Amino acid sequence: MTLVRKITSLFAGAGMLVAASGAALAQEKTVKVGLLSDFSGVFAQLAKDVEDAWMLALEERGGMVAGYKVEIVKEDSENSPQAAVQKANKLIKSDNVTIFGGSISSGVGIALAGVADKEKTPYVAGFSIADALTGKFCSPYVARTSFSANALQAAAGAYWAKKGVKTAVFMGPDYAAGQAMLAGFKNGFEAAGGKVVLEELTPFKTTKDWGPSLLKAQQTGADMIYTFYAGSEAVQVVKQHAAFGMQEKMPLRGAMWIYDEALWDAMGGVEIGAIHVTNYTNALDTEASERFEKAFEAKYGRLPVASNAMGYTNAVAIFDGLAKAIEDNGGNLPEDKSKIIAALASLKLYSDPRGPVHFNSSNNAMQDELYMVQIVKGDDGKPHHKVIDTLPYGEDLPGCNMQ
Amino acid sequence: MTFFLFNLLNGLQLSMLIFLMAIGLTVIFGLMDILNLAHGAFYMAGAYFGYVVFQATGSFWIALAIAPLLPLVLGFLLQYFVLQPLIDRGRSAHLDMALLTFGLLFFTIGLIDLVFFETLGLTFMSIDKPAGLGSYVNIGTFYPSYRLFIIAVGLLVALIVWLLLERTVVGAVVRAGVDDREMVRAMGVNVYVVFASVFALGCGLAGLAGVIAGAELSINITMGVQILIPTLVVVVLGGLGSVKGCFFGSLIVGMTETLSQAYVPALALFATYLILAAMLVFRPQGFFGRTPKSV
Amino acid sequence: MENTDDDSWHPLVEGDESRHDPMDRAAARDQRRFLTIALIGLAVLIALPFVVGDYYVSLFSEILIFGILVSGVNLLLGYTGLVSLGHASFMGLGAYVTAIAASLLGYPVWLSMLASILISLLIAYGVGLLSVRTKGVQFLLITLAFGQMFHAIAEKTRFTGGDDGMTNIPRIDLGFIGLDADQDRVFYFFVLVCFVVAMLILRRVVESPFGRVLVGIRENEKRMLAMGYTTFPYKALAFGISGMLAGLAGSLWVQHGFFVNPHIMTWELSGEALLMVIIGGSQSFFGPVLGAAFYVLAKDLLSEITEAYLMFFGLIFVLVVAFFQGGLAGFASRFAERFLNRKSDGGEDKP
Amino acid sequence: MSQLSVSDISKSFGALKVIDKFDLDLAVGERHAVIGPNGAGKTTLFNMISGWIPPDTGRIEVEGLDITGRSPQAVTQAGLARSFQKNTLFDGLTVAESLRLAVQAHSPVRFNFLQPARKFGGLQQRAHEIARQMELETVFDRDVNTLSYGQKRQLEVGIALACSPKILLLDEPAAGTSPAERATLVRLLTTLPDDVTLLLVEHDMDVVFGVCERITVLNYGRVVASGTPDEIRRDPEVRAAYLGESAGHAGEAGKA
Repeated sequence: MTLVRKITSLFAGAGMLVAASGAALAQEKTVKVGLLSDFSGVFAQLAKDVEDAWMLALEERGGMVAGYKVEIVKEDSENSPQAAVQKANKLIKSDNVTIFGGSISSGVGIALAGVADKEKTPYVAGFSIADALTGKFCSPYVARTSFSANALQAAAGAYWAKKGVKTAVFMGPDYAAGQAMLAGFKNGFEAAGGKVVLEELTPFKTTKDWGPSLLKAQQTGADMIYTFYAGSEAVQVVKQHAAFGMQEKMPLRGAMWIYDEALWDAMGGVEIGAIHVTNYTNALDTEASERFEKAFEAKYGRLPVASNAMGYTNAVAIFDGLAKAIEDNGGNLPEDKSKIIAALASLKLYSDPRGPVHFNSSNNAMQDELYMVQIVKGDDGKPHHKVIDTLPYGEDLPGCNMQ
Repeated sequence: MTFFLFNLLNGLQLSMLIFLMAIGLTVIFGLMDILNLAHGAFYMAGAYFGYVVFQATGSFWIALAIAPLLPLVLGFLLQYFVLQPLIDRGRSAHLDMALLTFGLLFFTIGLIDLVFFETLGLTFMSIDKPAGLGSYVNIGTFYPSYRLFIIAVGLLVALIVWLLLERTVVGAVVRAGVDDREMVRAMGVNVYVVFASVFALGCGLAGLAGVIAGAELSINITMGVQILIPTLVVVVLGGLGSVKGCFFGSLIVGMTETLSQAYVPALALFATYLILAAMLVFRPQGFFGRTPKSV
Repeated sequence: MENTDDDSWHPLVEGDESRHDPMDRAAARDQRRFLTIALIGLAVLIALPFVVGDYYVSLFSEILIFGILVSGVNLLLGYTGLVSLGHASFMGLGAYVTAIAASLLGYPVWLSMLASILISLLIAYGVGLLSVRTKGVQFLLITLAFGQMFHAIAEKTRFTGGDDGMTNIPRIDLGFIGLDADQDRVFYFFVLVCFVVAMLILRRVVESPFGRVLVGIRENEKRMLAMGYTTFPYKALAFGISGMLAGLAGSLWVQHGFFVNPHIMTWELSGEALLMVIIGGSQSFFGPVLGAAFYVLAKDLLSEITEAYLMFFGLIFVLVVAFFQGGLAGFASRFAERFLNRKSDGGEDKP
Repeated sequence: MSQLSVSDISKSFGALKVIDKFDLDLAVGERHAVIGPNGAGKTTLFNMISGWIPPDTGRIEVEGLDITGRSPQAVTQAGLARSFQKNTLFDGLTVAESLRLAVQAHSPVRFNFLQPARKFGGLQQRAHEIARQMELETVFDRDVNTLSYGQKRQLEVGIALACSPKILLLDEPAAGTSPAERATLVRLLTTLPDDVTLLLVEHDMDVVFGVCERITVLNYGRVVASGTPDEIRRDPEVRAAYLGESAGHAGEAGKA
């Protein structure tokens, strides 16, 4: 199937003449949507989660938006900006997608924002949380359905300071996202009276041993360690933190990635009592989240996790944004594709599983709902999430200057 | 002061893990002139197979005992049936074998990705530490007992390798071969079996390192490449083919990585490479390498 | 020892310096062969964008860019016998210089490109001076070490966005001939021009007395020393030229994707460049380009089927190293010879 | 002034004294052989003179120019070229290419990297001359690895000769050759240009006595005797130390 598509697209240039004459014959109107995500590499699991959620959202809409049949074209950005740019070009130029989304990595997200702006094709980031994406690199063709690094971590920082935590060590990978998370946490934590006593950034992807960093953290005698690690790095930090016997003395806190459900097995069982901040958990009991949970479980036979919810909102925003743009344009896709992003950004997603979320019109960035979650032992003896608090969304960093 | 001592322990732990990898690589190079870049693949094979055995039996110790056998056997087959025949057919051992095993590393990574992730849907795996080693001991501060175990295994392997090489007939053959490859042929030993066995043992040790690391770190697709680079650095620092150099090279790399991370984090990314580059510029044969024979 | 009709070869005939030397039949034959392949290849490359779809135009731009990179890598690997695992860092260097000069400092892109070429030549030459004192495995590792250090610097540099990198980098301004390089077909032809120029320069280099010295070093460096060659500066300059081509490729790459970040400097890309060279054929001038084309196109096809395409490349690579040392180019030339020999009883060629 | 002057050089590897206070003076055009049993230090001596191993003490001069401790390439550029006991050739190249490289090493165009080498026809002609001189004309365009062993030995000498040396050091050129190949070799060596000084290490007495006018005998790193072939043949110490059985045989060969 796909091979046939490749080969026909190889000769699309020559084929265009033929296609033009035959175009009038097409009865059904279709709109192509690109799902470009990190299906291989360290974020492969997250990308799969996003894809599952997309398919659910599409199914709920009967595969249609505003009279157009939706065709999803899936591509792998390999957790590499280079590959992402190449695949985005393919989606835009070979597959002629109207809009694309789903990305995970922040680096990929920023690269894609550049392509979207250049090619004037809408792009909706699903998981790429770099502040710059809706700051310095914002564009009328770019929107984001995830929180920004600063907003999440500033909110979490403020929360912990107010809870009486006076000193904290920040640990994270030494690359853009880690630095952004550190800055965000520090903003919120120190504004609310806390003090970051050690900023420990470890070489990204090359660190094999967190022992030196954990020892350094111990030296400070801080009240807690706040971290931003994901995937295999998260597994190793959590395991080593426990192995150094620090769980009692200096608890490890962070955002959802550090205690991601997908990592629990690899951690050799997650620590009961661990607390982290998130924008979704299947322990939420709002009407919208219950509905999403049931629908997801019916389709996949398991409970959704945060990355599923992120992917779901991403897909809903794209599909409903498309529908709105088509309806506003009298039943046809608008020529000017920035109108799609404008339509999307005007959506009010009051019944999103994550809570009542909406876009900030000045930079097309979603303003999220945030929850503090604790891992508890459920009645079945297995670990579960429990919402222990809700907290106000922090602020996106300024820097967007959209013309 | 204790901070420094515990950092030394951490450094020693990392050194020993790297040593388990590097010792095989350097002896293989010394004896057969093969730079086995697929060594990282054997490390992965040990870790992934260890995970499978662990899942099946629930025992760390059984995994530790059985899993290294897979890379051991694969290593023997690879050397005996693929690499050696190619060398005999006139392929330059030095360059072609490095390239070939490099391809093999890519192949293994792809294969593992296909089987474990694309087919089985497993991304992050880990082997549970055995009871007794899963916790920490109080030696001034809490220190993970498993790290002490790694240090012990590393030192033990170093001792065994040393005894094997210095005190056994096979060891004498291998030592002679590292010094002068032609001499082994002249000794009337079945060189190919010796070669393949040494190759296999090296791969088995890499697999052992994989299982051990699988319980301390996490088992994932990038682990092989991640460990390969410091291992290569060790082998070059110590001098290609030098066992003593390998041991001290491991200490240098492990300590550099640990101490730079503890004291000068800004340099952590560079430190090892700086040492490597400086050494190659000023002493290309390594700290314990023989000075290249004249001409 | 048959005579071809146009070369009236005899040892006693005086060398005629205005033409190519009549005695040097191998060089003449090689030159004919080069021109034939080059002209056919060029015709195909010019016709291509009129036949294939938009996406493939941009994919072929990529092939040409990688073609420049791997031809440079092959100057070391195939001609000099040195395996470098650090060339991605020179590509990255070229990319960053163009990005910084054009995007941050606002210089015109053509000037930024020149800067990329010069700076990567100089830095690669410097790295070469330090690296070529070693050979074999040590050389492989020292180039890796330098590459990793460059990568670390790129990661740590804040004004280039660290790991995020830089985006919205402009392409060359071709307004003076009324063209817009933002259109992919136009940009493709610009890349093609750069590619042709790079290949012509490289051809000159490998054909020159200097190039012959490199081959001698590959075959037997000890003998070269005994002949009186100080081989060190030759190798360092070869490294410099090779790094310069990588820099040019990087400068084009950043314009192609409007984007650069430190991932372009990872040693994995250096490794992929080696894959391309070996699969294409390191013993042949155009082999690496063929390898780049194969790699990019096959990856594009394979990635439709599985994300684990590395497995296939690993396997192909192993087979080529083990059994088909000539690579794709060796295959093609053997095929062509059989075909030509059947038509006319021509002399045998050495690949 | 002598062409090559070696004075008082010594070399030890560890406790082993390989060369002990060796002296040698070669006049222009002299044909000189160094003989001695295996392990006498001949190859070490050669490696020192040609720059591959620095001597511990002593001094080596080419036409009065001190080359002690200089690199092999510098020594060759000073006019002293050597061949190797074990074939050290370019297996992947043709005879023509090999010889041309040697010629080019002593031409100012060697670092030219932007003009095609074929423009410099002189290199090719000189290479061909050498090939003719070494009787390699018929295999001029053949790959080196397709040559017979004897032809490879001829090429060994040819490459050294193509460096246009004032002094030619040949390290056992006849090693491993057949009697017929040896005869060819003797013929070629006797026709070397008169102004080329020749220093030869050789086991085969047919070659030594056939080519050389002076002989130095080395044993355990020390000069045992030095003189004309006749003197050497008669020298009782040499007979005892080295020539032994083969003395008579060599003597006959010398007369033949």
